[in-house]
Amino acid sequence: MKTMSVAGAFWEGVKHVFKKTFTLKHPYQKRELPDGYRGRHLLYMDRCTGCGICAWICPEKCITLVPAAEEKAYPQNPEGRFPQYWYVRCCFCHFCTDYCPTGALDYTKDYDLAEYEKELIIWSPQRLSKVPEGYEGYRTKFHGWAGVNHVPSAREE
Amino acid sequence: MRLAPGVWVGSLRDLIERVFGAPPLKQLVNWGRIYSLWPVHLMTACCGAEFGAMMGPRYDPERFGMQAATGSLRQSDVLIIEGTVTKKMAKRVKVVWEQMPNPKYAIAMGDCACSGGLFHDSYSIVNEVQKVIPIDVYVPGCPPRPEALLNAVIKLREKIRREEVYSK
Amino acid sequence: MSTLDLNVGPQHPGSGHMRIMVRTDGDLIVEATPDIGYVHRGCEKIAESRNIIKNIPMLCRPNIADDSHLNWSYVAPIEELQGVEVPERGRYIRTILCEINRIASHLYGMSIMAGIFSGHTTMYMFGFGDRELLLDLAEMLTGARLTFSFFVPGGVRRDLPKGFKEKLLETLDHIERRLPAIDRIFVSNPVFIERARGVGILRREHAIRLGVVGPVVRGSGVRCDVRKDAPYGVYDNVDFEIPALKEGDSLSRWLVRFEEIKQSISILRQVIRDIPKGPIARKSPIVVPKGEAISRIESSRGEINHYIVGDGSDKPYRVKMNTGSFKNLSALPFLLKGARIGDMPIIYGSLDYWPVEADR
Amino acid sequence: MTAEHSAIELDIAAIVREQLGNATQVKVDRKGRVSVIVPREFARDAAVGLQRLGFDHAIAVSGVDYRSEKRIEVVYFLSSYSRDDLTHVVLSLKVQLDRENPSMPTLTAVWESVNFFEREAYEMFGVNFEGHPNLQKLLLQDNWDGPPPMRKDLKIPELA
Repeated sequence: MKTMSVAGAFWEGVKHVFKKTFTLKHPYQKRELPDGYRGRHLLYMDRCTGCGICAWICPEKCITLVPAAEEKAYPQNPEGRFPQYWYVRCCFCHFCTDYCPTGALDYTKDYDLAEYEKELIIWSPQRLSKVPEGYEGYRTKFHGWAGVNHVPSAREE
Repeated sequence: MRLAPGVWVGSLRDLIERVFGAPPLKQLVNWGRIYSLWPVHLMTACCGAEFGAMMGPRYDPERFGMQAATGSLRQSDVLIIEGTVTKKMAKRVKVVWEQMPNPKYAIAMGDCACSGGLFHDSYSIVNEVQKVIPIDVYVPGCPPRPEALLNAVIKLREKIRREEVYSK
Repeated sequence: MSTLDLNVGPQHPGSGHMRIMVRTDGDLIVEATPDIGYVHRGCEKIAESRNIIKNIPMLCRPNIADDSHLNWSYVAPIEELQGVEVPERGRYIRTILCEINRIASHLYGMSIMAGIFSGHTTMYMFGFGDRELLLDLAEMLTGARLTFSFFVPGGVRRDLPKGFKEKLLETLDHIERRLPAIDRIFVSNPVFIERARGVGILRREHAIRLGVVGPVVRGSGVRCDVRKDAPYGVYDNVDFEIPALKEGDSLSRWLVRFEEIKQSISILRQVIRDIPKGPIARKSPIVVPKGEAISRIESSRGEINHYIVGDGSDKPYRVKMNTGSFKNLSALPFLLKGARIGDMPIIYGSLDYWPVEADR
Repeated sequence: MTAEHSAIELDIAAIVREQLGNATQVKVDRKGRVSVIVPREFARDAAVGLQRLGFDHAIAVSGVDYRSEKRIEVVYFLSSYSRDDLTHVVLSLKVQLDRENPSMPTLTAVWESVNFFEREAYEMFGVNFEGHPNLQKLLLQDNWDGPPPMRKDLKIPELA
């Protein structure tokens, strides 16, 4: 009896030799991530008003509002201040995206942010506003819960 | 090292370093290092779950010669700091790092290891792990996806490929 | 009699780290003292300085293999204090995510137990492979693999995406087909049974006295589960059983977890069949009203409680997390006493101990 | 008190009131939640009485620092495995202590499961549990020299 079950266990392993491999050949073969995956952020600079609610709700103070080093003026953002992400702190909870009142932030499927130097992981507004490949506007499909939640009118901090 | 022309008085070690540091053999040695990166399983905090997933079947780093964590520090090459390093643990991380043989590399995995992350204002953690040990690659994410960690390993391999043989 | 003191850890190949100071006589353990706190990050203190929304990601991190249960346990007392009731669809979605998480967490624990503590690499690969499929489901629903931060006071953050139901049923079918294979290769494999049977016996009365929770106490013959005793979510609408075994050894604790996977599959099928239409969240203010509340949630490592005291501001006055692993810790010195050194990994692994959760 | 309270909570409240007399305040908060406030001297007696009633293990022990009221409250959350009709009840046994010098008799002799919880409360709030078998540091780093961290005295520093 015992021998039989040991043999059964072995057979179970041997069977997998003939099955389709589960392993992805990673750098060459990538898994398609679902829409709404919470990767790095995408900033629409023409929608951002610089209100700072994203920096207020961020649990780890990874967002700072910085003046954008850009010639072009944005009429909706008279002070010209945009969020800058320090990705070594970001936990990808995307509360900032859900709380953004003008929809200036969005999800992307980028997750590959590794660098040799820590300073390189600071993402300026310009870098954030670069649209990734194959992007098709995910946020429109996800009506965030913030739509039904209470967003403070005046910032408390 | 040379006193007079044609007379070598350096140690044998110097000679070996010169021979292996030169281009054709250097590439061979670095190639060997790239394909035998054995990690230490030092699960300092929760990112270890994703380290386990990376070692799992879908991503399988053995394709890069990265053997599943063996447990012995004395035969490991790369230390992956998997998450928060607390003050209580920092001392032990240093002990682990010192026990590893040269050449050795370190990857800081996750926000907490890089900068403190969600716990950056806590009373009991070390915010920047590079104050404890030198770090080669930083992987942000909370926790990073296994693919992101794998990409970091590939980045580390590129770094090793460019490196001098006896730099460490 | 001369004894020898051994330090096991804090760096050891097991999942996470803690130090166990073991006093041995030959290879018999005379006394074992766990030294924890290597992952103590001060969650409770930080929680007092951030508002309740900011606390959500942070208070889930202690156990990322079991993120959704901690999340629910944290938001439940806040909802109780605020008097906000979660809409029915929201509760159904929460239950779905929690049960997916429970299966994934048990598979994770099983793989770690097999691959690292008993040198059974095939089960490690099986468990992690099947777990990936469940994480794909969670990723589809919440947008993150492990750290969902998905439950907020008042409901959940997203509705079920298109095609989720079909994919869930497909994955459940797959997992159900895989369970006999896992059974053959690991749970009823004589190689494992020989190592785990009769090792680390925790009798019913000891389990009650030590106050252990979850699969550990159910493996000792106490048929208790918060999902039945004090139902939350939609657990009073679904039909399921609580597996319990009376042997109390390491093997029975794993058999209980294996049975729980089957029960979770059955719960998921019922929940996805009955899910009603409607809103997923209600409005809730960012404030913790004056008062105090404690939640009870059955996570995959046992009952967890969050005790929250509010003072009327947007930050909680006090958050106390009581996690399953911390409660099960009291069983570890008890079980190790009198065991052999060689059985230590099996006993430690059978508790499915998650050090980060215990240290907070 | 509303009709939705099942009888068992009211029963427990009545029995506790009877056993411990006027020194305690007993309240049924809602279904499944009963709270008992006892002074420090009666903590041990209350524990023994509750254990006899069927509350056989503690699910949590928490300290709370009420700084403005100058007291520290130690809350024992109790539940039962052995009595089926009590499994849905969480009874919170609150002991109120002086903030300057908090100290109370340990309850490890009554419930073994509070051992680690009491050690944690000792470390985090500085509550001295008299007669605890192993009252040592549990979670903090070896050379911690600040105040007990969960007290409101310790402020979290603002970082950039």
